[in-house]
This record gives sequence, C-alpha cells and structure tokens, in this order.
Amino acid sequence: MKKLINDPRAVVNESVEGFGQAHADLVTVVPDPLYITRRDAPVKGKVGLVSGGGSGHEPLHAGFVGFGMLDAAVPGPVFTSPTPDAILPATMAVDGGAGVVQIVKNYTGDVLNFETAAELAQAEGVEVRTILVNDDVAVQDSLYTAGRRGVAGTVLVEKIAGAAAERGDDLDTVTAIGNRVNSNVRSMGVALSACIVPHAGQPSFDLEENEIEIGIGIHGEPGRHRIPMENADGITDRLLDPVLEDLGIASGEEVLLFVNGMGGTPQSELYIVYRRAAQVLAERGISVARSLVGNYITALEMQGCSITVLRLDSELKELWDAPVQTAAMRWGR
Amino acid sequence: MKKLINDPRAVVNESVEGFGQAHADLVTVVPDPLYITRRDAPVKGKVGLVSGGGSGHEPLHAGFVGFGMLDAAVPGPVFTSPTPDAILPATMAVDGGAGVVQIVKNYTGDVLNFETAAELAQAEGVEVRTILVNDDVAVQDSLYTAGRRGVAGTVLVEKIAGAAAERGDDLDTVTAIGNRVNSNVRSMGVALSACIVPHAGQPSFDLEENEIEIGIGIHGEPGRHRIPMENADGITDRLLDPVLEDLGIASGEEVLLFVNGMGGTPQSELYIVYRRAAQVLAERGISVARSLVGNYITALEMQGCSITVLRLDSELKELWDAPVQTAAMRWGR
Amino acid sequence: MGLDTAWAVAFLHAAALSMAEHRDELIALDRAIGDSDHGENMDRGFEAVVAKLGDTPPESPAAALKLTAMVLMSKVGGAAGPLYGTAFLRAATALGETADVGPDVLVSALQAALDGVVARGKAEAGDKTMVDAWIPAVAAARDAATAGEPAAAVLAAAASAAAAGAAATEPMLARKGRASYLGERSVGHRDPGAQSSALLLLAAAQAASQQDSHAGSPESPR
Amino acid sequence: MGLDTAWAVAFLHAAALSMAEHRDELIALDRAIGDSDHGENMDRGFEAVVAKLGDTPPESPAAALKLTAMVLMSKVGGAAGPLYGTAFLRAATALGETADVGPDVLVSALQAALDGVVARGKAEAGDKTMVDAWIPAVAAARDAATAGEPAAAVLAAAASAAAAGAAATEPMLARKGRASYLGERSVGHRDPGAQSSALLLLAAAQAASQQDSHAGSPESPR
Ligand SMILES: Nc1ncnc2c1ncn2[C@@H]1O[C@H](COP(=O)(O)OP(=O)(O)O)[C@@H](O)[C@H]1O
Ligand SMILES: Nc1ncnc2c1ncn2[C@@H]1O[C@H](COP(=O)(O)OP(=O)(O)O)[C@@H](O)[C@H]1O
Ligand SMILES: [Mg+2]
Ligand SMILES: [Mg+2]
Ligand SMILES: [Mg+2]
Ligand SMILES: [Mg+2]
Repeated sequence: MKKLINDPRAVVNESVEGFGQAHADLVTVVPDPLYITRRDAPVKGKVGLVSGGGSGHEPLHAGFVGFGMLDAAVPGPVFTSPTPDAILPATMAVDGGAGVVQIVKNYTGDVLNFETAAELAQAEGVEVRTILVNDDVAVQDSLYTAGRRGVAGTVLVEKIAGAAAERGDDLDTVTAIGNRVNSNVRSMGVALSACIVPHAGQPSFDLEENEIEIGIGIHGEPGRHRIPMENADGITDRLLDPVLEDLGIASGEEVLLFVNGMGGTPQSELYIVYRRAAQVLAERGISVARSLVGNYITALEMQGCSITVLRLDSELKELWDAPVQTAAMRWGR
Repeated sequence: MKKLINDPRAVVNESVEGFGQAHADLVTVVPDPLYITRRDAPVKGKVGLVSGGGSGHEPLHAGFVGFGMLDAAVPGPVFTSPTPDAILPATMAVDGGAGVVQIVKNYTGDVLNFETAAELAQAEGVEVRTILVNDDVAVQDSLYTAGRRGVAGTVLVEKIAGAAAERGDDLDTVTAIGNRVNSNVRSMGVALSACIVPHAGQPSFDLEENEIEIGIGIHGEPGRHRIPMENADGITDRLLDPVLEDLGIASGEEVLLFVNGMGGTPQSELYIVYRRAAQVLAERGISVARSLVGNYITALEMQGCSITVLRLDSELKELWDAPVQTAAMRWGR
Repeated sequence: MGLDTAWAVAFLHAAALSMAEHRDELIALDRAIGDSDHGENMDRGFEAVVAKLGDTPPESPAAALKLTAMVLMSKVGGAAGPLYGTAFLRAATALGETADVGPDVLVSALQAALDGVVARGKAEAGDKTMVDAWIPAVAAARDAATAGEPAAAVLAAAASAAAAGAAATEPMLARKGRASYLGERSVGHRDPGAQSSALLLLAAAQAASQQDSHAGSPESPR
Repeated sequence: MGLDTAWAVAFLHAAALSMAEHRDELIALDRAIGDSDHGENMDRGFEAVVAKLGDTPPESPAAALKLTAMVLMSKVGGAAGPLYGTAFLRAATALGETADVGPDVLVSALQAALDGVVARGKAEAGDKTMVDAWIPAVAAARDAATAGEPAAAVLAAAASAAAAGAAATEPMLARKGRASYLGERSVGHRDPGAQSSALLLLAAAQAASQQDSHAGSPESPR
C-alpha cells in the first residue's frame, strides 16, 4: 500500500485539518469530536443542512460546506459512519432557529447514527428532519432488505436542498425539495479497480486484469456482478440503461446528467463516458439541460465512474443554478 | 490496461467532444484541427491567451478556457505537443485586435510547435508574445540542457495572466505579468505509481511496491531519483525544501501554496500534504495568503502530487482573486 | 455465586484483547462482503472502552456495561457501533442495581441485548447478521439456566451457541446491512458482526470461568 | 543513374512500413527515457504521409519530401514533428527541381536535413539526440560520394553510419529533449529519435537499392 499518509488512524483528522487551513475563508473545523461548519454558521433564520458519513468520499461532504449548500459536514473514519457524539454538536452548531435537515445516505450505519443524533437534538429543542438518499439502481429496493444505497445523487440533493434553504424556504419545504430530488435521481457505478482502505492495507476486492465490477457502491464493496472489460461506450450503456429505466424518463423531458469519477480515473475518461451518455439521451429525445462531470463523490483512489440522471423541473433547475460557494462546487459568487 | 476509452487513437477527440458538450455554455470546440475557444471569442480589444500541449493533463488546458483565464486551448495527442496547424487557427480565432499571448510549457516539442505557429500568425498580421513556463526545480536549469520543465506553475500563470488580460492590460503588460508569475513560482513532484499512456498500453515506468519517484514531471517520465516509500510528512518535506530554496523565499513574505494531484491520488491525501506544507511554511515565518488543492494538472491516473509555491505581491493577489469562470476553476461569477 | 463487577471488567479487557487479536480476521470477513472496516471499528471501540475503564472504574456490572455502551456508540460508528451500543445499554438496564448477576438475570440481560439489536436493526433470523449469533446464544443460555446451571455455565453455553450461529451464517444470503447489496454473492462468507458477537460472548464466558476458578481460592481479589 | 520520384515514393512507403513495424520498439525506447510516444508519433505521421501520397502523387523527389515535411509538421507533434519536418523541408529545398538525384546533390540534401535539425533543436554532437545519428550519416555519405560511389551506395553508407550512431547514443548522458530531465539516469538507453533516424535512412537506402536492381531489368516500372 502506497499512500500519502502518516498514521492510518490519523488520516481523517490530518486531512480535515489541512482542508480547514486551505479553506479557512469558507469553513471552520472543530477537531474533537470532528465536524466542519460553514464559516458564518449558524445563519440566523435559515434552515441548517447537515450531512456526513464515512470518510474516503472526498470532496463529499466537507467540500460542499458553504454558502448555498451544507452548513455542516460530519466525517467518520474511512468508510465508517460518524457517531452521534459528533453529529449532535454539528447539528446544534448550525441551527439558526429554523430547524435542521439531515441528509443521510441510506446505509444501516449512517441511518442509525444520524437517527440517534436527531433524537438527541430534538430532545435539546432543535427541530430535525431527515432526507434519506437512496439513488443506486444497482441495489434492489425492497422492504426486506437494507434498501438502495445512497450514492452520487447525494451531491445533487445537497446542492438543491442547500439552495432552497439559502433562499429562505422553511424546514418542511427544504425537506420536501430534497426528497423530490431523491425521488427523481438514479445512479449506477462501475469499478475498473478496487481501492485500498488505509487501515486495511489491501485492495477492497480482487479484480483480474481484464475484469470490471458493475454496480459498485462507494465503499470499495464488490458490485452486483463482474464482467470482462469492455470499451467506454459499452460500459456507459450498461450503467445508463438501468438508470433511465428505473427513472421511467420519457422523450421530451429535461435532465441533469452527472458523470462522477470514483477518484482514480482521469477526467478525460469521464468526458468520454459523458459523450456517450449524452449521445444515448439525445437519441431517446431526452434533453440534457444541465451537466456535472468530475470527482464529486469518490471511493478513495478507485478507478471507475458512476452515471447519475436527475429529472429536472423548472424549480429544480433554478435551485441548481443558484449561487454556491464551497471548496468543491462554486458558481455565481 | 483498463481504461474508460474506446479506440486509443480517438481518446483525445472523443474526450474533448464530451467536454465541449458538457460545457457548451463556456466553450466552443472546433474539431479539425482540434482546438477549444471560449464561447465569446474573440473578445474585442482584449489580449487573447492561448495555451496547449499534449493531452493527459486534464483539466489543463481546456478546463481553464473561459472568462478571466484562457481564450483558447490546443490539445495534442496524449503527452505529445499539438502541431502548428492547430495552434495557428486557435491563435487567429482569439485575436481581438490586441494581440495574442501564448503560454507554453518548456518542452522541446511544445516550444518548437508554438514557435512555428507564432511565426505563421505574425505573418498573418497577429502580434504574438510567448510566456515560457519553467517552474520545475527537479530539473537543473542550464544553457546546455533543455532547461527546466513547465509543470503546475502553468495553472497559476494562466489564471493570473488571464486576469490581467481580462482587466484590459495590453499585450506587453500581460506578457510581463505572466513572466513575473513564472519567475516567482517553483514546483516539485512525486509519483507513487506510474501512468499508462493509452497508445502504449503499459506503465510509463516500473516502480516496486515500496518505491517512489522523486522529481517526476507530468508525462509519466521517470523522475530524478527513486527512494523507498516514506510517510506523507517526509515526502512533503522532500518536495517543499528545494522549492523554497530555489525560490529564495524569506520569512515575512506571502505566498500561494498549491498542492496538485497527479490524477490518481485521493483528495484527502492532498490535504494531508497541504497540512504539512502549511506547517513548514508557518515555522519559517512565511505566510500562506492563498491556497489551491486538487487535480489541476495531471499525468493521467498517476498517483502522486506536486507542491508549488508562488511568491505573491499585492497585484498578483488581486489578479488571483479576480473573477474566473471556466470548467475547472471558477469564482466571483 | 453470580457475576460481579470484577467479572464485567475482566470481560471487557478480554473483549478488547480479542478484538485486537482478531482485528485482521474481522477485516478480512468484512472485506469479502462489506467494506473492510469491522475489525478496525471493533478494535478502536474496545481500545477506547479499556481506556475509559481505567479513567472511571465502574461500581457495578451494569455501570461497566453502560460505560461500554456509551463508548461504543461514540467510537465505533458504522452499523456495529449503534447496534452493539444498544445491546450493551439494554443489557445494563436489565441488570439493574445488582452486584451479583445470577443465571436468570443474566438470561434477561442477554435477551434484552438481542431485543435491542433487533429493535434498532430490524433484522430477522436468517438475514445474515449478528442477530444470527445472538438468537441461538440467548436460547442456549435460557436452556442452561432452566437446567439450573450457574452463570458461568450459562455464558459458556451462550458463547458456544453463538460460535455455531456465526458459522451458520456462511451459506445465508444477506438481507440486511452492507452485505445485502451483494445479493447472491454474499453466499459462502461468514458475517463479520456474527463473528465478533461470538468472540465477545466467548470473552464474557472466559472471564466468568476465571472468576469461578479464582472464587474458590483464598487469595481471590474479592 | 540517380534517384527519381519513384524512389522517393518507394522510400516513403518503406519508411511508413518501418515505422509501423518498429512502433512498439520506439515506444519502448521512449518509455525508458521519455514519455512513451515516439513510436506512436512516427507511425501516425508516416501513415498520414502515405495517405497524402495517394491523394496527390508528387511530381519530383523534392515535391515528395516537401509533402512529407508538411504532413509530419501537422501530424507528428512533440519534438520529433518539427525536427523531422524541418529536416525534410530543408532536404527538399536542397534537391531543387532535379528529377534525378545524383550523389553530390544527395549529400547536400542530407547535410541540409542535419543543419535543419540543429538549427531548430540546438543540439550538439553527444547530446544524445537524433543529431547523433545524422552527423555520422552525413559524414559517411560525403565520404562515399567523394569516393565516387553512386547515390544508392551513398545512402547505404549513410544508413549504416546512422545505425552505428544510434547505437553509440546508449552510453551518452542526455542534454537535450525530454531525456535530459533524467540526468545520469538517461545513461544506458538508446535515444529513440536517433533510432528512428537510422530506420528512415535505412528505408531510403533500401528503396534506392531496389530501384538499382530494377533499373537493369526491362520490366522496370520506369
Ligand atoms: N440491520 C442489521 N441488524 C443487525 N446487524 C446488522 C445490521 N446491519 C449490519 N449488521 C451487522 O453489522 C456488521 C457490520 O458492521 P461494520 O462493518 O462495523 O459496519 P458497516 O457495515 O457500517 O461497515 C454486519 O456484519 C452485521 O453483523
Ligand atoms: N533539441 C533536440 N535536437 C535534436 N533532437 C531532439 C531534440 N529534442 C528531442 N530530440 C529528439 O526527439 C526525440 C523524441 O521525440 P518524441 O518522443 O516524438 O517527442 P517528445 O520528446 O516531445 O515526446 C528524441 O529521442 C530526440 O532524438
Ligand atoms: Mg463501514
Ligand atoms: Mg511526447
Ligand atoms: Mg463494515
Ligand atoms: Mg516522446
């Protein structure tokens, strides 16, 4: 294992410390228990947005803390949900009196830890709502399973719910808009290589030189199935088709197309995937009204990507376009 | 070799096509010969900025085309300088009547090809100046060699010269400011792994499991020497020390600290490096006034990073802070 | 003679040792059907439990378990943190003030732990989770207590049933937790949480049997 | 009998074949001390030259070389593109209008090619570049011409001297081009551009010797 780290157990703390120094104009880092808030938190009268989860998905979530997006991020150890004792003070710190929305990716650990923190915060008088993100079509959704995972759609939920909060929407409205994004977004991913979790020291799964994993998540878990390597267009079709089908999107609709890198794939390759995805959407009469391409939610240095499609309406478009000023996403100011 | 590509020879064209579609609001892609201009080029009365070079360093240069930075980018094949027949029309396309500045990384191929294009453009009546970027302290600069390479400092030259052009500076002033950035910026890089050039199909060099290459460039070339793997703080010191020494920076000065990922390194690790670099600078009484952390100039999926330090003055700071609106760097609008 | 505070402390120390020792094994199990962190999470958690025990020695078995619950909830994270946290918390509540845990109270505490895990995680028997270690463990404990066995033997019965339960997760198809994302591919691997549960119950049983062997001798610490 | 347009066309076809055949070898040489692209660059360039020759058949040896120069300049890129482009352009100029290239004109064309490379690249003998293939090649060509050899033999002499020159770059320390960044580590590897230069001159010599052998026979195409 070759990594630019010191002690594997210090990875998250040291990284977040550096992050806080590099972006001191945007964020404040509270070291113990560890969480990150926007510099001007709490914003009086604004609904606060808190997200978090295991580390290793950078820039998610800390990179999205700032004006127009998250008020706080709570990073756990690598691929391990943070604990209530960090989520709680983060929640309290960003309550501007209008309540707090938690954006939680649907993993058992995240759900349980955020749930506990929410209860504790409510007990301290803060109104808390939860948006559960579960956009991964690789996983069958069923009452008898842990349900679909939250993956790249999370970034879009955070941006759009963040814009709603920033324009002054109340707690229920922000929650409803976040849930609307979640209902209209689907993703699917592929891995060309595994990643190495620092404390584990070996690849999260073993792939042969000519194999790829279809339907991977963002934690180095193996995917749904393994196939021989294909070209970019073929892989793109394999990811995009189930996304479009699950979303039931029709000719004439407008979408946001998001090609996300898993951390170790060159940007040039993401654009090759984007090109094919845009081609397929055009052929189906679906109009790509907004785009996002890059490493926004990663699995350490995993090679691969995911494709996310969000069905847009005019309000979601407006909220997407609204100004945002964070370390990893910025426009309009 | 596992890559999200179709035909290795189509990599650049397909990738740039996707890039153009994803960022149609910012850029126009001309497919043959291939170059990218900002959407509103030529901007009348503004000095035009053209850069380019081999592909594989994305987001450099196309990701920096737009308001406040480059007017055109000319991507060559992977790691191979583009040819005058593409550089020339790109140059002509962005001449708004105030002349054009070429920003050229100091490699024999880039220098020769841009030189020819400049001559041809001058023959067609466009005033052309050249800023040669050579910030890599890993390479000894000497009259009897090809000189130092241009690496991550290029991003800073493009941002700051771009801001100067955008505020209306004339050809000589923009050139002088770009040269001032180049004189005050130094970089050094490390590779933890090699990259695989698509048409070559095998790693650009072989590293043992516990070895790293110190003093690498951005083309998968081997570096100056190879050492056993060290922790992040140790590696950071090895990169930063020669940078600071060569720059002759003194206590009390202000700098921009730029930790650049080579493409395959997680962002979390870049911040661990940033943390240490900021620590060392603080110890030496050097003030980090501006920061940049991320994948800005890469070598495909290489794992590793480079550290760049730019000595700031108040004008450079102001130009750095000026609005920029490109695919890969955006603030202030 | 039931189980006392010294037993609880000894159990937690043994648990920490066991988690450190089996850290890599639990990571390997989680690597196959999860995200490679279970061993690291449990090791980090119990290391913190031991540190906390040193800082603030508990005054009753319940206090020891409650302290453990709080530390695990704030140090483990992931799915295992809240689940084990709840299990220890509910067990502590079931023990109440007693300084001397007899077989029946012990069984109620184990049942409470299991109920807590199910309440939080909603897993059923056969879902391939730690519940599949706890269900047979509680049943075996109850049988032993009913048969009149002392507390140490009750724990021993629970531990060996949990071990069998953990092994029995191998052919199961996961329907809860991270392994469920794998669908059919989860079959053929042992559930890491079931394995850590068996290890924890084994540590509890070993601490009890040591207490027993000391109990007879005059130089016993209590 | 000197070299004619058919020779030039045959040379360029042979060059393209050779570049395709040695593509991976040149990539491997460039991988060791450069950026793994020289073979791909040369192959792409000469593939385009052949395509262009098909579209617009040249009417003189100079026209063939000029066409090659233009194509290489716009298709090869990197350092090799402008350097070879200049070499072919200067050689074309030196040939002038002649349809029948004799030994002396040939030598001036080779010299002009070398001068062009040096003018653009500023490399000296011993810098470990293509110049180290060209300098001995031109010298050997001149000697052969002075000794009264025909054009084909002059090219053969140039080709074999270039091959020796390319081999002689192995112990050199690079002072120009990308290999110079390696410092001491460039020692022990052959320069890829010197190697491709030797291959190109060999293709030229082979085309000439074939023309010679055809020239005697009645069914010669000319
Ligand atoms: N819903 C659940 N009910 C009971 N146990 C569960 C549930 N979800 C997960 N687990 C247990 O948690 C273990 C995984 O713990 P750990 O790896 O530490 O957390 P994570 O899955 O968040 O990475 C699984 O092996 C399983 O035994
Ligand atoms: N200044 C120079 N003068 C002469 N030849 C040079 C010079 N610089 C580079 N070369 C030649 O170019 C070759 C490399 O070509 P190529 O790999 O295609 O371009 P690049 O170095 O830009 O990747 C070297 O092997 C060397 O022979
Ligand atoms: Mg986990
Ligand atoms: Mg090159
Ligand atoms: Mg796990
Ligand atoms: Mg090369």
